[in-house]
Amino acid sequence: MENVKILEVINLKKYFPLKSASFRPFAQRQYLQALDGISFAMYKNEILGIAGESGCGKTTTGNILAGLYEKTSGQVIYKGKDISNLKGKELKQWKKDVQMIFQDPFNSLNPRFTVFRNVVEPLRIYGLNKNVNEIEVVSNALEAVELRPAKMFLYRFPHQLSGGQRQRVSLARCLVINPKFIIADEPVSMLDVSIRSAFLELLKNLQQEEELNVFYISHNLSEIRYISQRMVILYLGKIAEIGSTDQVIDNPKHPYTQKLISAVPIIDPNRKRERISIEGEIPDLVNLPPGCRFQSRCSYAEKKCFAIDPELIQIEDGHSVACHLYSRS
Amino acid sequence: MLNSSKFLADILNVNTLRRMLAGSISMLWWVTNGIITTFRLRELGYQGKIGVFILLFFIFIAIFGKALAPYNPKESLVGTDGKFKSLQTPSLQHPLGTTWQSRDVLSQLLYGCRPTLIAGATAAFMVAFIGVNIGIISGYFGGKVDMILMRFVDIVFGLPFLPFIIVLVSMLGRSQMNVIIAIVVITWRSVSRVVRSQVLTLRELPYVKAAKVMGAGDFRILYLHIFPNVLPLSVLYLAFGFVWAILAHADLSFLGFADPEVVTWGKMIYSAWAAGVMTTAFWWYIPPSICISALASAAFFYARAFEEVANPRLKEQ
Amino acid sequence: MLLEIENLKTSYRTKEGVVRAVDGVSLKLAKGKNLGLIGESGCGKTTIVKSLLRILEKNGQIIEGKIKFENEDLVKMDEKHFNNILWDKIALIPQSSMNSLNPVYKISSQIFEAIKLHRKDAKKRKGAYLSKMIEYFILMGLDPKRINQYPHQFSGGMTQRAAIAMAMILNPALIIADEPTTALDVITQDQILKNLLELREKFNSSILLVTHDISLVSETCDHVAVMYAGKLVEYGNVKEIFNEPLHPYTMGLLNAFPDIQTSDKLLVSIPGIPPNLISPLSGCRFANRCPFRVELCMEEPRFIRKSFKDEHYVSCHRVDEAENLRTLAKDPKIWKTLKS
Amino acid sequence: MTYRYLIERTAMMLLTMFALLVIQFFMFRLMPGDPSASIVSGSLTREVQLQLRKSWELDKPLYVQFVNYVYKLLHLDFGISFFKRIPVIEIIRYRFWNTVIFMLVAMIWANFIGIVLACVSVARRNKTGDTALILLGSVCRATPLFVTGIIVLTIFSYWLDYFPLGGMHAIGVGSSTFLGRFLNFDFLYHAILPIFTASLFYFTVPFFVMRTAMLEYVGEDYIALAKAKGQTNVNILIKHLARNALNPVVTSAAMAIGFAISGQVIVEIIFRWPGMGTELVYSTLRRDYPVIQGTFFLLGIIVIFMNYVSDLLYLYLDPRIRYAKFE
Repeated sequence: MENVKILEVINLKKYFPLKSASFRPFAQRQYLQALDGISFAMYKNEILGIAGESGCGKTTTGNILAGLYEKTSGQVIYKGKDISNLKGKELKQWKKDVQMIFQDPFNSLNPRFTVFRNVVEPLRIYGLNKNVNEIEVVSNALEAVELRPAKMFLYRFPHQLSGGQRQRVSLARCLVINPKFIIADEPVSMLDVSIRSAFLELLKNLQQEEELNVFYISHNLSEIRYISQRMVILYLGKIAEIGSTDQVIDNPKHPYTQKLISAVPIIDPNRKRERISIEGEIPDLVNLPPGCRFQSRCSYAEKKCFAIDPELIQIEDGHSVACHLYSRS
Repeated sequence: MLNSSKFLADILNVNTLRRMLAGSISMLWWVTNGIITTFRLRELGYQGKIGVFILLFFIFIAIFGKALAPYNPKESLVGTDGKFKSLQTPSLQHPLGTTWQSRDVLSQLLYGCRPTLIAGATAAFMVAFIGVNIGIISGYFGGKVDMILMRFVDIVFGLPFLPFIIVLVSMLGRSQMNVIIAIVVITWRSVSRVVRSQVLTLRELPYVKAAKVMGAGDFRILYLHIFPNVLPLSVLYLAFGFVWAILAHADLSFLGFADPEVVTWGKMIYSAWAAGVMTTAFWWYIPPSICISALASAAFFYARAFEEVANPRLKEQ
Repeated sequence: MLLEIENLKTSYRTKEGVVRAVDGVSLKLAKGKNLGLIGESGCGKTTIVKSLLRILEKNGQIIEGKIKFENEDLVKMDEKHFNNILWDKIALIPQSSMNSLNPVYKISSQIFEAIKLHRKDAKKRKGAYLSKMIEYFILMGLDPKRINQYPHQFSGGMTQRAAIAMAMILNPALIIADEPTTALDVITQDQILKNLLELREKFNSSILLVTHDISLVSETCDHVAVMYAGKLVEYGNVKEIFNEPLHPYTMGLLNAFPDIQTSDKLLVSIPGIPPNLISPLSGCRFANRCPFRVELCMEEPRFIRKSFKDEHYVSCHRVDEAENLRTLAKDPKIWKTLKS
Repeated sequence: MTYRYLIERTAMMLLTMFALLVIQFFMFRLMPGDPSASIVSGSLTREVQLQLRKSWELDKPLYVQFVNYVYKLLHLDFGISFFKRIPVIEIIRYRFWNTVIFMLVAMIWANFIGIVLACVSVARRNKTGDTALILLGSVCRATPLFVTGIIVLTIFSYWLDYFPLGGMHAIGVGSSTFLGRFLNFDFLYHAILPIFTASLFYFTVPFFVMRTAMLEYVGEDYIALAKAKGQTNVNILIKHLARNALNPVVTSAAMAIGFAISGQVIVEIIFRWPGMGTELVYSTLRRDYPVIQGTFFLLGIIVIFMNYVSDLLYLYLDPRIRYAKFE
């Protein structure tokens, strides 16, 4: 895959202000540090997976890219410009280029609109439906997501469809204005296991045919391994490890990634998996201790880890990790 | 996530107002649709059907009341023997007897229906229009807008309901329109709070977020995506508004603050009470009392039946 | 035999008609053993749990069948006796513990409510039970200081641990875990299952694990029962079901499950949508989604015992060709060429 | 977390009271028909009118009037009644407590009935008991209070003559001490009928809100878990269902108090109860502005204070607000 950078995220931060519990009017405002400076790049025509436990900031990143949240600081560079100071036509173009699928199939479609009305909405927002036959465009989009025959689904309501079909309609709603980016926020986690791979297959093929870039968010590592070429492991708003899927899963470097992979249950009862035990709860995101965020739960933690926050260091081609075990000093 | 200049520009541009009106017309359509569907919906139960049937009956009287009335309600009738027919018991000539000022009770009753219904309907619709729109805007935009609007609602909640209407009407003058305005100015407050709390949950749903990601404008999302899903609740509170308006109107006319020329049920009961004929002329104040409570109960039944349709969770129990 | 369900039939009355959620299911669970009940949405596994504990919704009703617990039929049992057994001998770990704990009461008072119902001396020996509660909290990896807090002050993982502590507090013989870790992250799920198994070892109680996640069952249970559309399609011990699945649906499920350790496993997807339980098709209910369907499948398959070694039951007409069906089922293309 | 909410809510209450003051000030000043119009009638000569206007300080700029107005209000000086020529506070002080005590007793009693009937109606879901209660509730809610008042008065006073026609005391009975007025049988004897009528109207708000809330919570998971614990149905209904349904009842108190205050005015008129309601209505008819302002302001204060109390009650009832959410 030619590694032409299509999107770059530099030192992205997102702090949510908290109502200060104490009433002192000038009390230093407490912040929930959801994202604390993450940087990564997305290459052309690739599915980038983001994995991590709930509360690690993966959905926040997705929401910032999709424009739902405004970032506190850092940059998101698309076509050489930071998306937050795009104006007018360029902003509209960026809004058209990025679309999003959501986790909850029951609420990701407007219950009062038919499938047709849901899918045609983006066209009507951008006025693209003027000189084109809406029915035809929507039917093609439905056929593209394997909802065949399209006319059978056009005038049905979301509550008449199964979970899998609804997620496909959401995907069709994204494809109808042929975007460059699709942000998928755990699209299959609420679907039955037996029909998940069909949706993942569909997403993979569409990504190849339409030359899309998919930003795949999930807490299920096996899913990420199945669908994405490169992946990022997030822990409490910071990147723990980044690299190609095989590199990260076959020989994980960061202690947290090792723990994450060892905790995934195996389907074959004959093969035993050695469980790395881990103690303690995820620390509170408001007043975080200095140094590495995994220090309270890491068995290799040493003096340095409690003081300095490790940066991302490249340890092999395309595979970098943020842990003092590998820092050169 | 909101800068006030963009918000103000948005709220004043023409297609927002167009959408606001479209929203309200769809609210009206829902009411008429609601009345029609209650006959088709089997499971709406007898409550809904009784409510709608009585409502239609009163609408019929409001329209044809004047034509049906045998006498002029304000004219004191003189009997064949030249004497005023005051306080006559119900007879063939006067099915509901006559009042102390020897006016026919039945025609007063028929005349009284229209002003009450008009007052109730217009007040209910204006209450729903103001309440729902304030609820939606403050629920959706949140932040400063929400804080300002909700503090304003808290202040309006601080005003005593009927005393405020009494003072306002006595200040503005006792015409029928002023009575409606006084009722509307204070009744919208409960609707806005209820609608706002539902919009707060709807705003977090994925299909609203998807619309935002698609680049839809705030007011397009508000009136195309959020408003239709708030409609059942707003129609429910439209019905409640109708009940509150009718009760307030009746109270005002009972206390003597309503339009003196207009004959209303409240005034009939007041004059009976003032004349102190409680134990004797029951035919004078009982029928208007039954009419008021029947009309208000009908609207209330319709609202309760509609609530079950609007709130699926109630249906299964 | 701790628990025996014989030909249980439970259905729900809805506007559209009668939904036969559980249509003749028989299960056995020996004392001290764990049974995994696997099935996807709409297969009736939760309905079995609700029928067992009599917490069916208003429109749900047990039509037929017996649920024998320690040789007493729970269905016919009178209310008072049944309430004594509940939580004392059979306890439930709910799916989403966040909304299964009453938000207005402290965690300790909710646990104590269970104790008061079943232990006459609860009031007198309050101190002893309180220390027992603290002991279970520590066992489940919870900070005992949190015992007097409210459910909304707990994270997802913590409420689930509190729910398990509540379930185990009276050392019940049978623990029913209805999708205990679905809403949790992988690491928390791993810890909770480890704690649950330790506690189970300590009191030799058996677990009925109801879930859609096969990998959980293969790591915690001895026997597995696979359900589809209200019927039991396969029952046997864990190793046998994994190594030699006999029913096409079980094969499909096993091949649809991504495996973290092997990157090149081709994932299968079962086409079609779950069946409508109001008027299910006659014969095998998996027929319309099964790639190996034959004319014979139109008749109702009997639930027959295949291998005598260790009680391996299946209900499929093409059981004898299971050997080559298994190899065929591994290739996703076979599932795509479905005759509609 | 709790005292932060407390301080915020108290500040909000004071702000609302101030807002009531502002609204009331402007409402009376800017309304058509200058407030002193009724006294300064056209027939008086020009300079007498000017002199009177000066004595009512109507000639000073608005903000000066406002500052004086607030200053006087803080000293409970509502000015002199146009009609009775005595300071308004004299009229109102006596009536204020009559209204407050009456409302308090009626509200507490009505909420108690409403909650009990809601439990009964949910316990007997879809049986005759439930539908009967709904019918009763709907009719009571829909009938204007003066109709119920008249009917109750006619039956119990005129025909059966069990209770007095109205008023708060038999003639001649009175007592100097503040509490003495209320804590005697004569007061009770006079108060039963009006309180019964008022509670017939007030109980419907808590009744319907609680019933709907309980029906919604029946499907919640913690109810199923309570049943699984072997809890009896009665305990589930009271300890779990009713207890949780109290939250929405208290949050809907703001609306209920709005109705209660209107009902208060009507009941006082019907039963000739010497409260602020009657004073407001009669002074409005007589266009006696200072008295209207006084009664309106104090009725507003009662409403604002009762909203404040119901919010604090909600704080007590729902732990989710009392304790901040922390991991």
